Amino acid sequence: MIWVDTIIQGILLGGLYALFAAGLSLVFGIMRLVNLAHGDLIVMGTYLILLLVTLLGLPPFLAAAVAMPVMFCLGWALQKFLLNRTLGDDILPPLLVTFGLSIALQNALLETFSADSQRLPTSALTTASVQAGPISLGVMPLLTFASAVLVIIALNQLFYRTELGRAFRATSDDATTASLMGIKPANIFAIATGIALIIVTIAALYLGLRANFDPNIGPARLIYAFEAVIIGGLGSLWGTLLGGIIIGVAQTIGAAVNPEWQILAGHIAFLLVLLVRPRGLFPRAND
Amino acid sequence: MSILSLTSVSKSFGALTVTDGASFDVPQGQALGIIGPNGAGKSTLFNLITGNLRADAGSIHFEGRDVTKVSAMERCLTGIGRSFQIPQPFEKLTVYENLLVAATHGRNMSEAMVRDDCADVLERTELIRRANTPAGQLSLLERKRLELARAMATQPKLLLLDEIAGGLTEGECQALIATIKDIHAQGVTIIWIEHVLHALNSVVERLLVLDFGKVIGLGDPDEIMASREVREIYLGIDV
Amino acid sequence: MAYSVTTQTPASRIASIAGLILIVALIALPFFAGRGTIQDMFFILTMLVLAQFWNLLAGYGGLVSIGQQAFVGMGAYALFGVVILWGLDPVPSILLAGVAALIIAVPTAFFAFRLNGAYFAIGTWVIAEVVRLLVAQWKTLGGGTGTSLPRSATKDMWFVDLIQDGLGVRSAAARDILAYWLALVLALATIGGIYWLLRTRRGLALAAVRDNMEAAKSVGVDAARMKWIVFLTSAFGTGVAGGLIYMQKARISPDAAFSVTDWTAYVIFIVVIGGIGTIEGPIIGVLVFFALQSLLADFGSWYLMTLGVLAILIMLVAPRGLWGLFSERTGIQLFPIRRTLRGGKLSETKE
Amino acid sequence: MALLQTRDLIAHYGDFQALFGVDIELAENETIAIIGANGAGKTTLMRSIAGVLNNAAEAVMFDGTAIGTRPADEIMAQGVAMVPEGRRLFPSLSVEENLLIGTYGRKTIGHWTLETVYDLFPILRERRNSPGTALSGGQQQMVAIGRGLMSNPRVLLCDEISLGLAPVVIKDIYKAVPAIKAAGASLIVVEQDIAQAMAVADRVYCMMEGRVTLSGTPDSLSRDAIHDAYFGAGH
Repeated sequence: MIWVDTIIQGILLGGLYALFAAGLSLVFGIMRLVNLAHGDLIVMGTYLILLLVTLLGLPPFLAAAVAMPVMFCLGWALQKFLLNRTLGDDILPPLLVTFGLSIALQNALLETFSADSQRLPTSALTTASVQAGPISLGVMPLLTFASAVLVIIALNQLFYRTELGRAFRATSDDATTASLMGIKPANIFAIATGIALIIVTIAALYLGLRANFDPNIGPARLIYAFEAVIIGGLGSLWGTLLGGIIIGVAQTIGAAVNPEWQILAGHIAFLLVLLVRPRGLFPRAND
Repeated sequence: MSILSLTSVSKSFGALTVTDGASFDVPQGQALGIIGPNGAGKSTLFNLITGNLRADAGSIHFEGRDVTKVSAMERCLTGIGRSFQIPQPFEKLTVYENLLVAATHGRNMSEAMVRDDCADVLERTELIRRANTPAGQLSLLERKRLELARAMATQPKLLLLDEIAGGLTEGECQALIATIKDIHAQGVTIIWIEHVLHALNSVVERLLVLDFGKVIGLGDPDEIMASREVREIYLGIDV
Repeated sequence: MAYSVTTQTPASRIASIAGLILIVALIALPFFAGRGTIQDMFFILTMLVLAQFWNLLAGYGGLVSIGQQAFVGMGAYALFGVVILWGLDPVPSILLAGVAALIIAVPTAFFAFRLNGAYFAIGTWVIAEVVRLLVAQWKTLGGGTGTSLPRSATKDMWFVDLIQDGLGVRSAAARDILAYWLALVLALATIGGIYWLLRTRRGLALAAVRDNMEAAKSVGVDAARMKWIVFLTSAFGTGVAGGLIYMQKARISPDAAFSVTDWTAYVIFIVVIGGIGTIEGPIIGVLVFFALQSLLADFGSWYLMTLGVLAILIMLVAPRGLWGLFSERTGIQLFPIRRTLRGGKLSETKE
Repeated sequence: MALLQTRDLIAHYGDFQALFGVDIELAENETIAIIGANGAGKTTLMRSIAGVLNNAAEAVMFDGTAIGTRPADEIMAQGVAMVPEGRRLFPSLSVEENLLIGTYGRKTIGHWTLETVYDLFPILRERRNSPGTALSGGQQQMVAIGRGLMSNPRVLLCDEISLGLAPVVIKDIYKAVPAIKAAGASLIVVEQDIAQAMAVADRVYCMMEGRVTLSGTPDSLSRDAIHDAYFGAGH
C-alpha cells in the first residue's frame, strides 16, 4: 500500500513539474527559444506573491491573481525589448543572454530578499487532506495537479479555438510567411512570453505554498521543467504533463528508497527516456 | 561499364513524391545532362546521389558498390563530388581555404600534399587571383566557380553540377563551359543539371528529362530536344 | 615560381616576440612577486584555461555546454581519490584528473549529442548534476560535506622541497608557487595546443562545419567526429584544470567542485566579454573579469548581477566581444590562422 | 498614375547583389507578368515589394506612398497580399484556418470571405477541415491563393503559382484570375511558363540577372526576343 501512496504522491508532484514546464514548452513551441532564466522567473514570481501577501495582506491565491497581469506585462516587455533581439539562426545569443539574465535575476533576488528561505503563509486549506480509502491526499497537491491539468486544457483551447492560437501556430510553422499574412511575429512572441509568465505565476504560487524557497532554487526548477519537456516530446503539452509525472514518480520512489536519492532518481529517469526515445514520448512530426 | 546506376529510387516529403522510381545508368566517362521544369525534382535527385538525402526506396550503386545507405561524407571519399545550385561557400574562409577543406578531407591528405593541387585547380577555374579573399566577398560568377573548384579539389570520379551556369552572362558562361569541357576531357564523369540549354548541349553526350520526379526521356540530346513532348513540358510553349 | 603558404602576419610576428618576453617574465614572477600576486595569477591562469576550453567547445565547435563543472568536479575528485586512496603524489595525479574527466565525457557526449542546440546546453547541465549527486554519495571522500588532502600528501609533493630551498620560502608559499608554475605550463600548453589544432586540417574542418554543415559533409568532412574530438579534448583539459585548482585549494566539497556559477557561468562571461571564437578573446576576458572582481568583490551579489548584465549587453551590442571590436577596427590578430597562398601566379602582379 | 511602382530597386542577400535597379509599374486593375529563368531575380523582386526584404523607402511606391522600408505585415495591412513561391501553407493549420489567417487581427470589408473563396474553389469547401499539407499540389495552391484573397487586397502578388503542377491543374488555377480581377484586385504574376504568362497578362516584363531585359504587351513581343531575353542571346 505504501507503494501506491508513493506513486500517487509522485503523480501529484508531477503536476507541479508540469506547471514549471508548461511555460517553457509554450515559448519553445512558438519561437524555438529556450529561456535559461525560466526557473529564476518562477522564483521571482514566488517573491512577488510573497511581497503582495506581506505588504497588502492579501491571501496567497488572491495575491497570485494580482501578480498575473504584472507578470504578463513583464514577460511581454522582456520578449519585446530583449529576447526578440536575440532570435535568429545562431543559437548562441539567446542562450547566453538568457543565461546572463538568469544569473542577474538570481542575484537581484538575493540582494533584495537575502538568502534566507521563506514560505508563503499556510492556511487551513493548504494543510488539509482528504481520505481516499486507505490513502490520505493533501488538498494542496491535489489542487496543484488540477491546476496543471486546467492550464494544459486552457492552453489547448487557446491554441486550437481562438484567432490568437491560430496566429501562434502559423508563426511557429513559418514566421516569414506569417508576416506576409499581416501577422507581426515580434508581437506574437511577446504575447506568448507574457502568457508563459502567467503560467509561471501559477507555478510560483504552488511552489511557495508547498515548501520553503530561496533565491537560489531557480536553476533546479529549470532543470525539472526541461526534463519534463524533453520526456514529453518538444511541443506536446499533454506530453509535458506526462513528462512531469514521470519525473515526479521517479523522485518519490527514489526518495522512498533513500531520501538522498530523490533528485538523482528523477534525473536518471530522464536519461533513461533519452536513451530509449531521444525525441521524447510524443514528438511533433515537423521538428 | 557504368560508374553510377540508380534502380527504382524514390523519395517523398510527406504527401509529395519528388523522386518517383528513377532508374538509369551513367557509363564511365560520360557527360549526362538533366533537364526538367522547376519543381521536377532535379536537385532532390542530386541530393539522393550525393547522400545529402536518403532514398525511401530503391538502390544506388557507385562503381558497383551499393551506396544507398552511405553518408554524404563517405560518398565524397569514394569519389562523388558536387556543386550546389545556390552556392554554399564557407564564407569566412578564403577561397584557397575552401579548397583546402575539400582537398584535405575529401582525399584524406595533409595540407602540404594538396597545396599545389589546390593552386592548380584555382588556376584552371580562374580563381587564383582571388585565392586569399574570404569567400563571402565573391561575386555570383566567382561563387559558381568556387562551387566547381571546391568539388574539383576532392578529385572526384563523378562530378555533379547543379545549375552552375544559371545567372551568368554569355561571356562568363562560355568561359565556364570551357573549364567544364576541360574537366570532362580528363575522364571525369559528369552529371549536369542546367536550364541554360545551349551551355548544356555543348558539353553533354546524353540528356535525361525529369518531370514530376519521373524520368520521361533519356537519350541523344538532339533527339530529346526535338521531341515535341519534351519541348512542351520543359518550355511550356510550342517552339 | 612554386606556391607557398603562410599564416604569419607582421602583427603576429611582433606578438610572438612580445609573447616570448611575457612568458619569460611569467616564469620568473615567483622570484620577485609576493604570495598574494602568485595566488591571483594562479586564479587568472586557471580561469583562462577553463575559458579557452569552453571557447573551443562553443566558439569553434558550436557546442554550448553549461555542464563544464562536471569535468572540473570530476577531475578534482579523481585527484583527491587517487591521492587519498592510492597514495599517489598530487602532481602527477593532475593528469589522472584529466583522464577521469575524459572517462565521464564519453557517456555525457553519448547522451547530450542526442539533444540539439539549446537542449544540448541544459542536457550537459543535467548530467553535471547527476555526477555531483553521485559523487556526494562517495562516503570515503566525505560524501556531501567533502574532505581535505592529507597533510602528508601536500607536504611531500614533488618539487616543493626544491622550490622551498631554491627560493627560500616556506612550505605553504612553495606549494602556491608550484601550483602557479603548473598553471602557467597548463595555460601555455592549452593556448599552444588549441592554436595548433586550429592550424591543422581539423581546424579548417571546424570552421567549415560552422559556416555550412551540409557543404562540409559534401566535401568529405566528418562533422560527427569533429564534435567528438572537440568535446573530449575540452573535457580532458577542463578536468586537468579542475585537478590543479583543487590541488591548490587542498579542500573539496561536491557543492563547490560542481558549482555551475564558479566553473561555467564565470567562464562563459569571460569568453563572451572577451570575444567568443578567438584565442585572444578569453585572454582579454579573463583580465577584465579579474579587474571587475577586484573592484566589486566586496559587493557580493551586485558583482554577479553586473557580470550578468554586462554579458547581456555585450551579446546584444558587440556579439564578438571586446577583442572582436578591436580586431574588426584594426585587423590585428595575435594568433592568425588564415592561410595565405603566395608565389606562383600570385607573385606575377602585386595585389 | 501607377498603383504600384518600383523605382531603381536594388536588393542584396548579404554580400551578394540580386537586383540591379529594377523599374516596374502596375496600373489599377491591370495584370502584369514577370518572366525569366531561375536566378533572374523574380522572387527577390516579389519579396522586396512584399516587405520581406528591406529596401530604400522610395524604391517601392504604393498608391502614392513610399513603402520600401515597411515590414511585411504593414504592407499586407495596406492592401498588398502575396501568394508566396512554394505555397507555404501552415502545416499545423487546417484548410479553413489557413484561409482565416488572411484576416488575422482586422475586419476586412470586400468581396472575399470564406464563402466566396469556397465558391471560387469549390473543392476547398469539401476539404475545409483537412490539414493543408494533406491536399494535392493544385489544391494547396488554391488555398494559398484563397489565403491571399481573404484580406481583400488591392494588389495580389502571385509567385510561381504553376510551379510543379500538371498543365491541366495550372489551367484550373488560372481560371480563377478573371474572378479575382472582377473583384477589384490588380495582379503581379511571376511565371516560368511563358505561354501562361502571355495568356494572362496585360503586360509582360522579362528579367535576367537581376535586371529587366524586355517589357511590353504580349502582342508586341516576338518569340525570338523573349527567348533571347530569357536565356541570354545565342540559343
